[in-house]
Amino acid sequence: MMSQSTVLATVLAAASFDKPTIAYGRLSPLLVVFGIALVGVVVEAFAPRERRYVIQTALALLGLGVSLLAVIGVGLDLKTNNDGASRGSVEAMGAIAVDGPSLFIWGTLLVFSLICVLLFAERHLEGGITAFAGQAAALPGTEAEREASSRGIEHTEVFPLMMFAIGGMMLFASANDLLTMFVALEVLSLPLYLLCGLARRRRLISQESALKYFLLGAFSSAFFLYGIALVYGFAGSFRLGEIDTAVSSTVGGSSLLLAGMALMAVGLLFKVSAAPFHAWTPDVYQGAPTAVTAFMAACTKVAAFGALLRVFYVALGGVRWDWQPMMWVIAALTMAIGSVIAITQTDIKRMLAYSSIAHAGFLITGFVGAQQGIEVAGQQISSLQAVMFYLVAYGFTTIGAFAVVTVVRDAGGETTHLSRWAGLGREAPVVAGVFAFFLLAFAGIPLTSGFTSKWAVFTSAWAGGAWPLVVVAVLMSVVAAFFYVRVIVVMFFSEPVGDGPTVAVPSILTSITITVGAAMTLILGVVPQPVFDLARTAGEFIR
Amino acid sequence: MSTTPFLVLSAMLFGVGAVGVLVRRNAIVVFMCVELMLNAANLAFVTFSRQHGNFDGQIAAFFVMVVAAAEVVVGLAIIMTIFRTRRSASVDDASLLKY
Amino acid sequence: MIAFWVLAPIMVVSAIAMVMARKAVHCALLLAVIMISLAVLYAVQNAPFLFAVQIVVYTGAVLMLFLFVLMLVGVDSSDSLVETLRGQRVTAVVLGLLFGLLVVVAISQATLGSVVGLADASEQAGGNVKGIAALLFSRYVFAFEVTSALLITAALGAMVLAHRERLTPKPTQRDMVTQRMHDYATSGIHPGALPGPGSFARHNSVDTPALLPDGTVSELSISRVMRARGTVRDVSRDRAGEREIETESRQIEEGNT
Amino acid sequence: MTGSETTVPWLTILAVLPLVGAAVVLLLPKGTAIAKQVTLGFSLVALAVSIAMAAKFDVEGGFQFVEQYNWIDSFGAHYAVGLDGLGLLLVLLTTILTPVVILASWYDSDGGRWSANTFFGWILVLEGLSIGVFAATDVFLFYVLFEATLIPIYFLIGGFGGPRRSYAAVKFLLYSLFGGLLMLASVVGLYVASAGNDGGPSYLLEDLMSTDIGTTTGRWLFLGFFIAFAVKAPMWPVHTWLPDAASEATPGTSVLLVSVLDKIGTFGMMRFCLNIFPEASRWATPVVITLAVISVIYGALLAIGQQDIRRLIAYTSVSHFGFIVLGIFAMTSQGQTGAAFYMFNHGLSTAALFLVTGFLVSRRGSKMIDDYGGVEKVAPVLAGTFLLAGLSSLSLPGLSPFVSEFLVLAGTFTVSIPAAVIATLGIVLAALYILYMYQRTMTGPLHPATELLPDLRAREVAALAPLLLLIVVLGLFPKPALDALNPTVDRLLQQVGVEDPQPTVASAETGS
Repeated sequence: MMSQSTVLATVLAAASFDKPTIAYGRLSPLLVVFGIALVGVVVEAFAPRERRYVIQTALALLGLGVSLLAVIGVGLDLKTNNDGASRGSVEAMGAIAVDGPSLFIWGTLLVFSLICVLLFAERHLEGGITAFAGQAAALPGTEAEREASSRGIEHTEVFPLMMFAIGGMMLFASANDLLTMFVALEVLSLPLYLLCGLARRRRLISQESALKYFLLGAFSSAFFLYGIALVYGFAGSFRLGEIDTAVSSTVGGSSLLLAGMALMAVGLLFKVSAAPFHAWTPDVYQGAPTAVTAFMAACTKVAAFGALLRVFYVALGGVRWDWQPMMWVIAALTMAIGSVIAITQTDIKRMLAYSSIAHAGFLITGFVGAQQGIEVAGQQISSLQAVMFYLVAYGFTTIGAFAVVTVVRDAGGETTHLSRWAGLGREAPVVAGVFAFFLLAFAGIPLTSGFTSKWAVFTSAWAGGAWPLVVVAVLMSVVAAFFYVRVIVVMFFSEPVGDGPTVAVPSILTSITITVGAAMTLILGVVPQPVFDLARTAGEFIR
Repeated sequence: MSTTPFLVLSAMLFGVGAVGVLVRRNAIVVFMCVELMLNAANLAFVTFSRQHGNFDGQIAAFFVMVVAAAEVVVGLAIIMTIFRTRRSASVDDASLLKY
Repeated sequence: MIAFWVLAPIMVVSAIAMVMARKAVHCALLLAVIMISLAVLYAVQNAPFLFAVQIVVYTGAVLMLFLFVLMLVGVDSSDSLVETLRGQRVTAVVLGLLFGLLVVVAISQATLGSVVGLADASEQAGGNVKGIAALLFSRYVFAFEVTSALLITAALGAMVLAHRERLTPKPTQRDMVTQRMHDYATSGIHPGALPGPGSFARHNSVDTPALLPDGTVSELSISRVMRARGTVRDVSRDRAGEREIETESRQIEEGNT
Repeated sequence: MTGSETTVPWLTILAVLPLVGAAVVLLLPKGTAIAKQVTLGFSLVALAVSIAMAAKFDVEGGFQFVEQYNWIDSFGAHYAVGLDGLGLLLVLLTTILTPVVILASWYDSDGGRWSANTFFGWILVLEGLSIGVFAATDVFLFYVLFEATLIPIYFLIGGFGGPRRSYAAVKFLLYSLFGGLLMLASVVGLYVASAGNDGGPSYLLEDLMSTDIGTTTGRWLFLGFFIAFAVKAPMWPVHTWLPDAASEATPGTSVLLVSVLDKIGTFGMMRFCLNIFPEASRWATPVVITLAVISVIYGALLAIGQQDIRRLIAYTSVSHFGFIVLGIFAMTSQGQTGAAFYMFNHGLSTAALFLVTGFLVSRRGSKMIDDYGGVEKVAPVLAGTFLLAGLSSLSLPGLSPFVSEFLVLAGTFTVSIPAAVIATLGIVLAALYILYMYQRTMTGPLHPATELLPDLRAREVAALAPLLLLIVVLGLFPKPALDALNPTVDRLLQQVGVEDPQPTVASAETGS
């Protein structure tokens, strides 16, 4: 015995092993979310079926709430670095940056997830069961499926899956090395692929969207990975900070770095659904269960932009002049494609998907400005703050809009064809009015959050010298306004076709989601300053 | 032993895999092409690891294998589901969703 | 280096063949060739641990999973070669080649400097595996832990999508008998075994129906599928022949008497 | 900022009052007259408040009723409101026209797609936002309210009116959004330009007036603002939304659209284009004057050719807006005083014209001139008010539009004789289209369908009377209005850096 342990000790000594130190307190928001996901899996295994729904919903809400509190707690004792330019520290052996922007994005993600959980848990609309497939393994249209449906069986696994996705998103936006970022990308993607295929109604389209999302997602993450490989080849490290050092110590561009940067951009731009990597978005948004679509549209964008900004500002900030032209083109292209193709859409969910693409373009416009906190004067906002504010504003609006889509129904479930929305303004003035309000926010009409957020990214882009892009963005906003207005016309000024749409009365859960979405859209449009202040307090990325 | 030949090989495999994803219609084959791309990336990682003389690249390759394993499970499960409904694994046959 | 120059052409050719092969199974086998070759290249490049993992995880597990699914889907499944989008294939190939060329040029132009090699690092850490372990459990420990989320997700996903829960208990023999007698009592469905096919002197195959005492064909003795396919043997000719024999034998009998 | 300090936030009260009214109206039971009465009540209270403010107003006092609070620090945006002479006049125009329109449209919204509550609610919302627009002294606040006014008017056009109203509403909205978003680009650029100031970016008008924007940047930003205002005004060649909108909407909506909302365009040119971009304004003068003259002639010519009464009036407005813009960019004190006064007068006269033709159309059910004839025989009061409104529109001496049009032309003469001559031609054309329309509809043999046309009712007379009264009174006694405008215009010209070429008789008469 004695000799064995000494052997072990010598082996360990020879391996020069650093015992990892992990500040669990700092990482608690992340750990709570993953923990809740694991508990959820255990609940699936051991709790009786009829209790699972209640337990899972409560667990999800509780976990996200606790995590949110943890974010606030961690945020309150962040230490400032470099004369207040940034705050926070690098944790988990350098893998995770717990800095101001990370916490801001974590908080945003958690709030969005909280209201999305309510959408996931909605049971009134389908007559007492959730909008997810009763038995995903049963073939659509078979006796087994009908039986599962009539027995009120539902897949409560969606809650742990969602928790894993949220955890992945939080990690993705705060990862401080590219390897962790890649793992996080997969952690957030896999549950989403699965969730997309779990619609109760129109399961063929749903499964198809899962397949498309999966294949294209895997394809893009392969690009991301190869990009990481090349950047690693250039810098010899995965750490963003060390890459930055390598970048700034190199004179002249390196082809390895440029190729790696471009490939990584492909992967990240795919996730934010920027053109020309947007092809999956309309299909997936349309096919996925609407609650999942809302979740993806808001949260994936937040996480992916968090990661995009971190990689490009922290690791590749030194070669800003090399990637800015590329991003100019992509921003212009994304806005143009999103706005122009949306005009031809006849399905509400597809239209919202194209709108989401166009918004990705506006976000990239803000990102291109690349104005750092130290470069701006007085109360002016930096690019990072502008983009973060945009994400908050857009997320609330888009979740609200998709929540409205879930309540407009006919006999076959949600009715998303535009012509079926004709006359909604008379049928249900409140619902139609709220939806019109969301559309006006998407179009960027003042007194909505869409206006202030567009304004923020435009100023940061212009201040960064990208004024031609701002002009393009403005023109595209006009084009985009056309199709938003078209929907308003259909809802308010067209005669209903046939029976017209009916608006199901949702439970308190969906009502809360819609109310929060509308309220935040209004509040951020009228008094956005607190959120700007919060973003300012968050400061810049830690290096 | 120079690293460039290894990297060129890796880039070629990656390119062939990417072309495969674009031209093939069978979902399983498309997925295999993605796996080929991941493997190409792994080769690059391992080669760069030798180039720089640290183990980070090898760790990355290891992680990629783990990730790929999980991805394969999820992917094949999705492909199986859609196959059982449609009796076909062609990406084209799954075309309820159009522009 | 010899290993590289031997394997590299094989790998490239296999990869191209894999993209071009019509049958999915061929693709899988070609992929296996590439993966095993890669494992050898790992070994050549001072990565013995990855060599093993590549063989065990990739070739052993991942590829086998692919093959399993291919078996389920049908080994013969092959791609149609009809283009659905005109010119899409050519465009894709051209784009892909351009892209590949770009990456190859980027890499071959890159000034990589002298190769450091892993000898020092291995020596310092006390071997390749120990070196990897030391990094994995210190620097990348969080990523390592998080991969567990991936694996759980994968397991959960496979369960959700593939596992069909039995909603009603499987009927026991007693249940089935009770049901059968119940059916007989209510609607007169015959509770016994169905007549077997092939009870005919010259044929005993399943496509030959049984005859009832009155000489008519028993529909119950033939599978519905065969009837639908129209492959049921027509017994009327056989019966005609039989009748002939019968008559002959009777005549013989009568002649005898 | 100079001006009397005030503890009572008069302007905020004035702007919020109609908005509160709108909320109340929407909550009232539908299908009863009480909503209409409450609406009228709120608009009258607003009118009373605005008249009280006018009485308190000190003509030499610069911006008054000033309120200023920080709003969005990151944008440098403030909640800052205040009134000078120009603003006061336009606020008064808004508060006067709103009760008139409410009274005139008493039954217009019945049988519409939505309830009357909605209609009157939107009207009150529009009033509140318009007051805010005219009072804003912060560019950001102005822009926000400027765009926000689109929503109520969009629903007013699209929800109530003729068969093609939906098309007209969308066309209007897209034109306005196009202009508005171009302006957004300029507003964003302005932010960047002002970010270099001490104390960071600010959108306060006074801060921007002292900011050096730079010649090239200034000209580009000016263009963004100007195009937005030109769409709104509406000027040739971006006027095409107006005939559709004005002919499809209800008469009341048309009044609010043409008389109040379109004034935001010309108001914005004076308040923001000239103040913030003095150099660029001087630079753009030749082109703008050319466009204005084209608008004058083009609008008049097209008006003559119209068969549809409402479209005809819409085109006369294009012509009149040409005069206003001409006056503004003549850059003389008479020209600008005239233009500012013209905004007020045009609001009154066009409102009268729209309303009286609206009454006419509602009786007969047709907007075509050919469907009328000899109306003066059966409805003399209607014909009389129609004539008076028409005469004011063609600027008959003795009526208030004459004073302003004369000032504009006098001001233009001193800088560009060709422009003034061609614009004078517009007056002749104006006489032609108004009198020709009057002749075809009111005089001559009685059209069979108009035989039983009832004359104006008491409610309708009550709606029209204040307008006609004001037109006559201000025509004879324009001094109070001109006195209020002169200091504003003088300050403006000083900011632009232009001096009157030489004193003329007209300027001596108006007392500047």
